[in-house]
Amino acid sequence: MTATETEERIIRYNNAFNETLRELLLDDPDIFIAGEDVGRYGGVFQSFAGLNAEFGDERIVDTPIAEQAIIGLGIGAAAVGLRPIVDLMFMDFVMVAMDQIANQAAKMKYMYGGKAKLPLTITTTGGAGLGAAAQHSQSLEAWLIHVPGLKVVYPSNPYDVKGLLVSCVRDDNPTVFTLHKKMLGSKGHVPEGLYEIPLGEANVVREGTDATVVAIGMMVGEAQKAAEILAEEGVSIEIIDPRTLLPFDIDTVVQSAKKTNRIVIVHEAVRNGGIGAEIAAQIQEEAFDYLDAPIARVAAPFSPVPFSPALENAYVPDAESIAEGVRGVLYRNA
Amino acid sequence: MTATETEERIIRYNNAFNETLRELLLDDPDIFIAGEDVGRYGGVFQSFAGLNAEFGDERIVDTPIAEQAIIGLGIGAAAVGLRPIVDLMFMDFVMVAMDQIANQAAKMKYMYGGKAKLPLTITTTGGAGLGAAAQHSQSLEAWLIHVPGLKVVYPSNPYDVKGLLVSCVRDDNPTVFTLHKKMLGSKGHVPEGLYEIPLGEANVVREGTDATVVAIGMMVGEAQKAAEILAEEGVSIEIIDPRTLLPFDIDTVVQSAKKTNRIVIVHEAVRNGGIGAEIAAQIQEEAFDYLDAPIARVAAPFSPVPFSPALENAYVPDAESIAEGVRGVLYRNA
Amino acid sequence: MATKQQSKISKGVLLDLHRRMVRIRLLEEAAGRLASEAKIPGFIHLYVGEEAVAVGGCVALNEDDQITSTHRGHGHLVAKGGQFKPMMAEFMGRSTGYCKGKGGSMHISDLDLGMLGANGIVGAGVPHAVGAAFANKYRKNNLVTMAFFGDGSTNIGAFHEAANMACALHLPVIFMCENNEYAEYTARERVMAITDVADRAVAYGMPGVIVDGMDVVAVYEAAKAAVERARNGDGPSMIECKTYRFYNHAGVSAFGTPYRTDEEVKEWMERDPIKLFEAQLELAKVLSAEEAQAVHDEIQAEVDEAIEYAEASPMPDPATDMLTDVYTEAS
Amino acid sequence: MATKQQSKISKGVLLDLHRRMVRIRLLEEAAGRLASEAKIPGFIHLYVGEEAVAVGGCVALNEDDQITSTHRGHGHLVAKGGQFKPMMAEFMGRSTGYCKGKGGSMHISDLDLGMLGANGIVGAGVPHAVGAAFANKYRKNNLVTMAFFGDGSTNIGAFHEAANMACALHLPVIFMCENNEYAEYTARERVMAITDVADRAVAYGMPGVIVDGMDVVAVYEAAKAAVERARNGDGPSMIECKTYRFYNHAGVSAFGTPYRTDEEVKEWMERDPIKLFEAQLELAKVLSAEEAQAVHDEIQAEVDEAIEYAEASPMPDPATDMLTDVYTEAS
Ligand SMILES: Cc1ncc(C[n+]2csc(CCOP(=O)(O)OP(=O)(O)O)c2C)c(N)n1
Ligand SMILES: Cc1ncc(C[n+]2csc(CCOP(=O)(O)OP(=O)(O)O)c2C)c(N)n1
Ligand SMILES: [Mg+2]
Ligand SMILES: [Mg+2]
Repeated sequence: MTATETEERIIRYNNAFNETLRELLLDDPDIFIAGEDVGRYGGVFQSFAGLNAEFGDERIVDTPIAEQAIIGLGIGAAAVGLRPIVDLMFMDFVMVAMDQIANQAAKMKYMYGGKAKLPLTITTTGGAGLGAAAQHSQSLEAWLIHVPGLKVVYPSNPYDVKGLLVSCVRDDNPTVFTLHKKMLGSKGHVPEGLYEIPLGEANVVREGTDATVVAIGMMVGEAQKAAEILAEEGVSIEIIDPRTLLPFDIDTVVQSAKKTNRIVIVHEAVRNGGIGAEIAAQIQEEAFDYLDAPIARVAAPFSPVPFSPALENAYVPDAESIAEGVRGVLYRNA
Repeated sequence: MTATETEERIIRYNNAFNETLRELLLDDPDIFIAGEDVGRYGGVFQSFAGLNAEFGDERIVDTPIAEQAIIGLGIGAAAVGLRPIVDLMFMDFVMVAMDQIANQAAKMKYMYGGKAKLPLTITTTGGAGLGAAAQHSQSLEAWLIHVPGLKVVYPSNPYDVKGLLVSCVRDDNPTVFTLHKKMLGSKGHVPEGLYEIPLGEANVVREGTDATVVAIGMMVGEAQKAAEILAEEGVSIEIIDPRTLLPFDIDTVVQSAKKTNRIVIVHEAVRNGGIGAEIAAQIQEEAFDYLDAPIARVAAPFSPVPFSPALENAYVPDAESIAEGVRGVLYRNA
Repeated sequence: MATKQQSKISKGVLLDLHRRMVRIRLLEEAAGRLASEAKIPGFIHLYVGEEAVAVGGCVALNEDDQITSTHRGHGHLVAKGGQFKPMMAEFMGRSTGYCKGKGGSMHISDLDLGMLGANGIVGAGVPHAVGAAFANKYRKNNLVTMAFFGDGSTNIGAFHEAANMACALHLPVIFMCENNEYAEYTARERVMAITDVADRAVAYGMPGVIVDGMDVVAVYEAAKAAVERARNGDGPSMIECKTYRFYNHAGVSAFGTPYRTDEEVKEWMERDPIKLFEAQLELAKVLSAEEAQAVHDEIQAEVDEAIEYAEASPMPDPATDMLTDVYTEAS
Repeated sequence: MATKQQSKISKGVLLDLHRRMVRIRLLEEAAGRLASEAKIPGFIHLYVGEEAVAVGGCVALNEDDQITSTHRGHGHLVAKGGQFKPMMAEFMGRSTGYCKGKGGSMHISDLDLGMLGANGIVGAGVPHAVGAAFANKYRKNNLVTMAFFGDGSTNIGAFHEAANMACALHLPVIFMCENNEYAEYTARERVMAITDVADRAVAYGMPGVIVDGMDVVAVYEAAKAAVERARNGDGPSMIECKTYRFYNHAGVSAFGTPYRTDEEVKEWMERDPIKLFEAQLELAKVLSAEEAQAVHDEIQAEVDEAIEYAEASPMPDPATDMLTDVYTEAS
């Protein structure tokens, strides 16, 4: 079911997450949630509010500050048949749990000859913009897409929050689901009830003819603003939201590239080694003869995320920097 | 001083590492080495052999199995003025220490407004080919180049082992130095005494005209073998060994691209999200009009490193797969 | 008891303990106010209620000894000698801050004062203390290092690895636990099956003691003993300070929360370490109520000055400041 | 003493304990031989000398209970019921191996037997045991989970986090430590300031006991008690087994190494858990020397068969097998 098929029901990105968890918990008794402060308190962003009261300490589990054990708890429980959802409060904390995520969860099935089935979902919050500084603002998706065995999604709106979360939780592989913490209050249409957005299917958010902007997470909204700015300049851009970062729907992007011949990729992480590099490399591999300009990347400068709003605002790409990137591939810069 | 300026002195890659450490320890009393089994035993690959006997337990420190504390030990000691070398036995273990490497060491200077100076060198061993399976064979350089604050090198021969290690240890920033464990016994010319290879300078290993192969670590040797195969087919390739992966010497690569117009990038890590993506993205940004074919990447298939030699041999790129990649960009495939 | 202890402690030290606690309290109250007025961006974790721990610990150190800190680091820096102006400026993200506005509250630090940095990652600072202690032993400079950390952080791997390594290498380090009974909004008993963090010392082979973290003299004396032990080459030790944060994990509200009762909060506020100590000092005729008030007034004036200074300070400039301090350039 | 204990244990169990130890020993000796002949690629970590730990632990479990393992996992799998043919085939990287040749010695496993996997990362398997135990409690299926791990692994964060979480959540898990006094080539006292790993149990709030890891009956009885405790919902416990690996960390050489003395190795070999137990069994008239020899012969024949099977088995085919088993396809 798609947005248009149902009457508009506008809720927040964060509430879509919470509602989806509740519906999933009601739907499947094998699902439990574990993480820091997710229980009694409902999570530091209240994303888990009310779940502990409704489902109890058995299914909504407060854990110690122990990210390796949190992921490991999910791995062990999944290996014997449950369908765990484990939470890393901030995406930056994947670093303290990277072994359990990338050496354990992701590789177990392969190392054990296919016997292990790990229906494990890792939820977390990424992105900058809240003055949370270098260790609470990162976007680390580029690390995750380099890990065979994982699936990785990044919803850019409330509708996708529900559809992607349902697909992640129902998938029989380890998945990483990232909420953008600055988008938690943003609103959008979300139907009641469970629905899936297939993993690995990009979404053409806006059709256009002059250039294609591939945007991730919060950058999708910025790209839409950029589209308005550019429209006034007579420039029509197509916007693609991959939604799933691994596996990546390169076909949809390449199709668009063959149509517009000009590509700008936008993400919040630093450019060097970012996911934009992989997308660019694949596009030029598959649409080389169609490109009328180098594929451009709009991303963060090569520094940790700065604290001061004066710096952070300039650090995170926005509509204007995206528009500038598009002007670049159109050779229209001032 | 370069290889040609001195009479040939042929030693092994692993011995070059060991000799360099010894010369550095004699040169600077602020240098100490800490890691698992590096002391009394001399390291699992004997890379640290004899150092504990010569310099004692104070300077060559056996640590518990505690990678977070090993890196943290180096960070704290560096922050107050020492010049630590800390060892992660296998590169795969960066995963258990990623927070200390990427959230702590790399960001400290920036977060603390420039006051922290961290002359910290992390040594490790990467790469496949020894039947060590999924958790002892990885090449994770792509994660590291995505981290502002780090410098990353990957020597492809004994001469570079010494020159790059000296530069890393003398650098005032956190550096990651990776030995390829399958190359430990390989031989090459290494002058006595300390010399530096500047970080961020690529090495044109072989000059050629038809295509450029950018190869990393052990792949440099494979590329050289591929060059011989291709020479017999009348194909002349230029081979560039970046040596330093962060900062990356893109200028040397772009120059070559403008000359040969065809590029193949080779690395051992899985292709998706690998360092080849970043190199490709930058080349097409800077040499777009010079490219006569899509930039090709030769890398590992998207699976964990398999154990069985039958699979592992096919998993790791080699001279033949590189040659095939070059034929591809020359549109000469069978 | 208080008087008995004080008899062993010079008047100068007693007044120092008092003054540093008041400095923390007044700075934190101001910071909290500014945060709720959105003049301080981001997250802010206040130290109010726990002053006796940082102060008792740091006064037991020499100026050139080092400390490591946590996400709740303001108190540690002030106790180690941190100045208000660069702190306030940092909280507000100004270029005149200790970190040039790049770190903010959660990364407040001054390496020149031996304060090796507040840290946004729970437990991550503890290994750094072990590293600094290693360097001190390596250089035989007779310095010691004190790691501050919370009860919740003792559940994470980095703490465990660091504590074991410090004991294995017999380093001059003091593990100073602020057990305020909560990790964010989760009570200790929900995430630990033990009551006393000090019970963890035996797992590493170091002594562990429990002190009343609201009694600055008790903390100071325990710290003194541990510091002496470390300086004498007798290795690490752990001190668990039973304390409490008056405000919530972040921000300045204290009451009406689901995770702890108002009664509990009020009970602990009854044991305000500054009020307790001022009563002791008056009783011991070391500091009268009037003199104490004068200290508060003087420090408040300094806080107000710091706020003016910070607000008048420029923001960093993206064009020139964004990409500096990422790397140390070769000199 | 031995006889006293055995009186409590049925003859069937005693013979089972013996048989499983011999199964491990003979498989390992063969694997070591094949490794030195380069017929087994990669690293190989043998369990020889430690058989009493895996066997005493696993015989105390029910068939459907789970265990987690380490880099030294052959013994654990055999003790849990692992078959020789798919094990040998896996060691040799054949497609008929337990892991289709994709995992090898360091990742040997059979989830169907409740052996959740050998692990190349020290300490990383312990959290998985906690997760399996959580699932057992969640499903009220009355199963328990046993985590095997070495002395050295108790110094790494994952172990600590998992042990604390298991106690905080009061899970049915048994922490089974194989303290063989070394981590690779580094002696325990160089990296730990404590002698007994069991001292770490108190840090989490669980009971910790020490047993002679060369006495399979002692291990079995301690494990029985801990398993019962876990099954009754009384939570986790830790058992430290004092044991020794006869060979080096990897491979099959035992003597002439710099990190331990030949005398020490010989002393421990004197206490070979199988020899000790066979002497007890003979004394107790449970198993005569001849009968014991018959068991060895029978098992040796099975080992030889497994080697033939493995050598006759095909290697995996890159074209068809490389990219399978990376993901579970939607069914
Ligand atoms: C690795 C990691 N996990 C989780 C967090 C989120 N977090 C910040 S403070 C905190 C609670 C810390 O509790 P404690 O150590 O007792 O210190 P306190 O806040 O009580 O002073 C948590 C969970 C974090 N910053 N880092
Ligand atoms: C995280 C990590 N660090 C280091 C290693 C290398 N390593 C493999 S086994 C081992 C020693 C383990 O010692 P112990 O836990 O006592 O087990 P034992 O080998 O004695 O059975 C080490 C250091 C590893 N595999 N993983
Ligand atoms: Mg606390
Ligand atoms: Mg051991």
